[in-house]
Amino acid sequence: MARIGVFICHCGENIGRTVDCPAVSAAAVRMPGVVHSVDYKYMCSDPGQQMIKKAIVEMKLTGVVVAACSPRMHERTFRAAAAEAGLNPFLLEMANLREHCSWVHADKAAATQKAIDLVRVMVAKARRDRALRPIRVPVEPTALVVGGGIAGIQAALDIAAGGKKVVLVERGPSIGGHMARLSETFPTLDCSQCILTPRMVEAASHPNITLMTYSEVESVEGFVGNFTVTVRHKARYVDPAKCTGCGDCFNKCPLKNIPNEFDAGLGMRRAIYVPFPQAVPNKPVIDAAHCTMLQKGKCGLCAKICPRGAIDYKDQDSLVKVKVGAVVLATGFQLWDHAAYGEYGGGRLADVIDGFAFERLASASGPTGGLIKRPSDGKEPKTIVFLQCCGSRDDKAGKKYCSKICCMYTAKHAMLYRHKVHDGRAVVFYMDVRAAGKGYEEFVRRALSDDGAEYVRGRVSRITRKQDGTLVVRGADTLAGRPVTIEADLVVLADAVVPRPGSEKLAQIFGVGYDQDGFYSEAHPKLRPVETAAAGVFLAGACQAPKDIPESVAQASASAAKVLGLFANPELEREPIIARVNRATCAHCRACISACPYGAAKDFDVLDRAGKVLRTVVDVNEGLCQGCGTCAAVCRSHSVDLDGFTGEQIHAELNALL
Amino acid sequence: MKTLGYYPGCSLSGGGIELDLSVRAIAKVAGVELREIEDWNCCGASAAHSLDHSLAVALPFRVLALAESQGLSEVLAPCAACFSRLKGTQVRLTRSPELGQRMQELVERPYNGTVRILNINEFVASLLAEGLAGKFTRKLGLKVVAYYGCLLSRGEDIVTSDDAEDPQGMAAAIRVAGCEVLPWNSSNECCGGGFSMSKTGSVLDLSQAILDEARAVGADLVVTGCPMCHSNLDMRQLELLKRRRVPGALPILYLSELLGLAAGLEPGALGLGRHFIESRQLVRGGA
Amino acid sequence: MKTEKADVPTPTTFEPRITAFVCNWCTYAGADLAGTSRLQYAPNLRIIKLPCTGRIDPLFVLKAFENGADAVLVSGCHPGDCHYTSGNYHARRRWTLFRKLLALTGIGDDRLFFSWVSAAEGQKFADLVNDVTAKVRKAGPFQAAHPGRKA
Amino acid sequence: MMKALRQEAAKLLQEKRAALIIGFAEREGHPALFISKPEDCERLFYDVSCRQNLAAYLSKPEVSARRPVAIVASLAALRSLVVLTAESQAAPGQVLALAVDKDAFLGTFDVAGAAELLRSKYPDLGPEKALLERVGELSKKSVVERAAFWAEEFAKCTRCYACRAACPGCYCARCIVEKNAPQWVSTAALGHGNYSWNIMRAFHQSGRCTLCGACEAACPQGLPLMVLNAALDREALEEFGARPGYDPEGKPVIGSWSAEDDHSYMR
Repeated sequence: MARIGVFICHCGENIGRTVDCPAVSAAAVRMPGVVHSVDYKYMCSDPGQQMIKKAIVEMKLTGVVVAACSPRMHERTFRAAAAEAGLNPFLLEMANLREHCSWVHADKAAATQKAIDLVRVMVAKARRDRALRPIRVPVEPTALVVGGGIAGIQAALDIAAGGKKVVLVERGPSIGGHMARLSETFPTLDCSQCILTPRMVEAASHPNITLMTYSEVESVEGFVGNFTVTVRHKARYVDPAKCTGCGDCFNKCPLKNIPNEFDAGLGMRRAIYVPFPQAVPNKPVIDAAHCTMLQKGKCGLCAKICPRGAIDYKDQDSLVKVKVGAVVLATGFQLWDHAAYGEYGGGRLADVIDGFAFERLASASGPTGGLIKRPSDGKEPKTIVFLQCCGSRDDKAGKKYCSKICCMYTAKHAMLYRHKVHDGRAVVFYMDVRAAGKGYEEFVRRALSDDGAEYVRGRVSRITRKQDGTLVVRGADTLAGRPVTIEADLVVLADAVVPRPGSEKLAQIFGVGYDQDGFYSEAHPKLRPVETAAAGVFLAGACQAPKDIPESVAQASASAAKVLGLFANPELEREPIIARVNRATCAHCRACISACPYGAAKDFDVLDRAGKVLRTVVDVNEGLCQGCGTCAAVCRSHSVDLDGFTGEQIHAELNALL
Repeated sequence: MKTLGYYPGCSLSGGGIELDLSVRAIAKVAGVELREIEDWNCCGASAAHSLDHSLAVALPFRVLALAESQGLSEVLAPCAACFSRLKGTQVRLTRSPELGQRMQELVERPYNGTVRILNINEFVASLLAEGLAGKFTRKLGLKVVAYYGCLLSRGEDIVTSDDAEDPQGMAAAIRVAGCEVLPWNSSNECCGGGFSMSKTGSVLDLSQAILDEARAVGADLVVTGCPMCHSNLDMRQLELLKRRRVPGALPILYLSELLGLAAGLEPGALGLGRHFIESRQLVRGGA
Repeated sequence: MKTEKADVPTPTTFEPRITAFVCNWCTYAGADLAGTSRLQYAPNLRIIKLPCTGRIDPLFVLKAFENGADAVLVSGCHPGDCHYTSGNYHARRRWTLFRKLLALTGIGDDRLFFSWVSAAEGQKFADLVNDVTAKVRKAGPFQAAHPGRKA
Repeated sequence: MMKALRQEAAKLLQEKRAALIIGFAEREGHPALFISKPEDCERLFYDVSCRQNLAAYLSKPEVSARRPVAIVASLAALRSLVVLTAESQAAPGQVLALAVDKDAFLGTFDVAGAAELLRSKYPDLGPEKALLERVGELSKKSVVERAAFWAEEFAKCTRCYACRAACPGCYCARCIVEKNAPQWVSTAALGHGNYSWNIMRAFHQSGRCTLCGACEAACPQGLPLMVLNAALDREALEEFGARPGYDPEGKPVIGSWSAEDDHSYMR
């Protein structure tokens, strides 16, 4: 006989204001199976929890319904309390009186009636709850980090430092990411490569880290603690085991004029190349799309030159499976393509460049050796217009959101420019200056006061090019309330930060959510900012939202802490919401096997004592089942049921709404 | 034979008659029939919308209702202002069902919103799709700047076939006509529009800037699709010449005229002789 | 309260009863977001929470109607967003056929609603509930004579 | 035709390629005939009035115990055989079909052969025109009229489950209607239980029904069950390109998906 206790929370006034909690309590006590009902100001408070625990013991409750906030908020809290009082935690249910009722309805009578209904439904469910035991699965203590930028490197180093193995997968030929492309970093103006390259080397040489560059994640199977990830090693055409990185090959390759992606197309590379001198691993790859040997079967110069015979034109992509227990996604960002803005030249004006191009111009190791020269004619620009919010905060042609890092790097660009070209004029168009960070506001102030950057509040309406190559920048100074026209030699657009191409596909592979712009969704915007809806998959860096370096590094370390926490136990407890098959009634039509997204439903032979197959039915693998219940719904005879959401429970819930 | 509804509007029977002549001529070459909407009325440009919003919608509404009742599913409005008024009304109607109800009562005609309205660029594109290019016989070899102005590039949901900030809708046609399209900065700068009479000084300044830029990039002529732009660049150019503010005459042609020339038609038949700035010398033996 | 004109029948206002089957990860969370955003919507909907729309057997819908619901709403994750990767795709296929069958036997699309509401779409959820409630209010009580109704 | 059928059946028994032949008897109603001796094959009969789908016997334990078995199979029954194979209900290599089409005997086929025959010779079997017209007429009515129509029809249902017994697709060890904890479908032969039963019977066949018509033929009350089956068949074809009974390794329509599936009705 069920003995259900109902605990109704006022949540201060959050519920009590629109729901008559004593009336709900009075109604609850008359519901079938309910032996105890009480309302209280704050059920989640310590006295509130004590009240529940005491009632469980004293009233010998067999089930509990807490009518309070969303179960997403406090179900764990209350289930833990129930467990402390000796009640199986899965015998406790929550009715959502706050998010689903008091906060969304103003009419007290209607809200109270709905609250009573919601409680009745959960009482009906709780009466049919069965004690469930958490499922324990072994954890493979190796982490996969996807993306070898600063976030991925940091996460890998931290996990490795914690004594666990890491596989670091990077799409490009070298780790380092965008940070390796930066000249100096705000707000300290320290050299980006100087602080990054030691980390890159450390990651490559750490005994716990396996580096897989020029590789991409192909597919994923399994679940938290037990992922099997298939990684595609793209053909490098250079055997890294033989290559010493001497550089003879890429110094001799006859194809000299391939725009180098690393230099934002401002510098050139060969068909066999390392993207930049400090690359890790410092071993070249052949760009098959450009290589004459691979395209037309002619040349072969690099193979002839290589003293170690490391060149292999027959190299092919290979697939490697790795077993990991957790995943950190750190796939980063790229800049939005301003070609969508016809008013800024539609991407056709050579001297209208993006922030990365300027970084490469300002970088001592860049294509100009750190001299600011404009791309069209190599002339040193005497006036540069910097334009913030290019594509950001524009929901028509661009992106709705603020890209967060542009205010700071634009101030940095203006400073770097003025440090290099003392008589140059740096004009910054801005909508607002958002410099919320340690030392950030001071940095922007310095750009203004010490380095003479001219800040104009307003938007640029049009950039045109005169016949002599001068760029005419027309815009508005909204503080002065008048149009402005500036003749500039170079324009730097602070293009919006957007996710990397393919990020949505990767999210689907890992079962991670993403927003309308393609940024990965965290499990909770405030309380679980590095986790995702997919258990065991964590986020680091700008793949989640625009972030600067310190934020990316902080999140990377946070995700590493999450991974190490997960790996701290050899086994993992999982919610026991899994499907079960009634072997006696299963007709083995195999619809559930076809439907199961996890391959958890499998054929199962029922044997007699002699080992002879009597019948074949379906069985569900507890480790693989994630509890979606799709199998239960396709089973015509209801021979599959889902623990925690059984047919009997749903039937009872529906009858409670009669 | 494809049939298009035709809305000439006032301009094409007055100051912009060259546009009417040349549009009809190239339609004929392409084998497209233009059927003039019977009993059409003024579209309301440029004054109605500054006087009375109901009137500004009611006038085009009646035109569209007539076209629909006459079985015309597509209507060409060569004048950019007419196009903007007709299509703008269509957009307003889709945004507000009540407006349609009100207009129906006012005009005493139903309109179900089925008419598709084409501007000159979209019309030319459809002629090219019908195989107009195959009928081009004359090699023009001219350097052209395409001038769109505002009404052929702007208006949310009105000019849907082109980019407001970087219009390209004429480029393909000009290239097919054997001409080079020069990149320039003034393709959708303002010509002064309706201030031609009231603020002639401003119009002269604006038109001059456009002509200067066209000359600077080395254009032989400016191609436009709008009678208002044409009048500001063509007629007002006389004044600029008189005041020696421009160094020489620069012909201004309608897109349809240029295509007519490419199709081998006589300049006079296309209306080239009616411009203020002589343009017949652009084709050999034309002048 | 008794009115003096007892012989004049007072028009009873019809309050639709709507049963919603929603998934835990998207629409339930979207409804939570509507709550945390304090969006007001009609109080006529009762949610039955399931892990995934893939769990919803058409029998649940029939039972809801049988038990007096004037309308049923099924809502889950957008395509591509299913927490279980494909439960919602399975559900979609099921509903495509089942709604056809119900329409043919007298339960039309003024009674049976489907939607995708993500965890981020609190506003959409509130709008949806209001819209469904308004539609069902307009459609009136689900006729007692329907064969799918408990007598 | 009959002669060829009888000879072939006798040969199968003689050559031990079949231990049991299931066919039709000549007498009134053409009930199923179970034959294990070659000489009894003379009693086999077939014409278009034989409405039973003999594939329905394949999942019965009494029959599966006497494999290999051969059935006299109309085109619809051939499709049923393919569906049952896809759903692991007919052991491949253990079932043969003596295929018949109206007044022609087509030969003996195993499952793969039957599927090949269907694909090559009868690639687009579907509801007959008259049946589609019935669906069309009903679809034209208003929702309220349709409800009234079915209220009247379903009211006649006595819940004898003859439709279920006749259907090769209804092979569950325990039908959902017999599950009583919880009892989703009321067993009383009354309004809502009758509605749920008939709706779920049709829905459980969606994407699987081969339109043999055995259910409607078996119904003593004359319920127009094929209208529901045909409507679902067309819908599954239009929406998912589903043609059940052509691929012995095909995935179930309900139990698979495509990213391109329509969801225009979802908001």
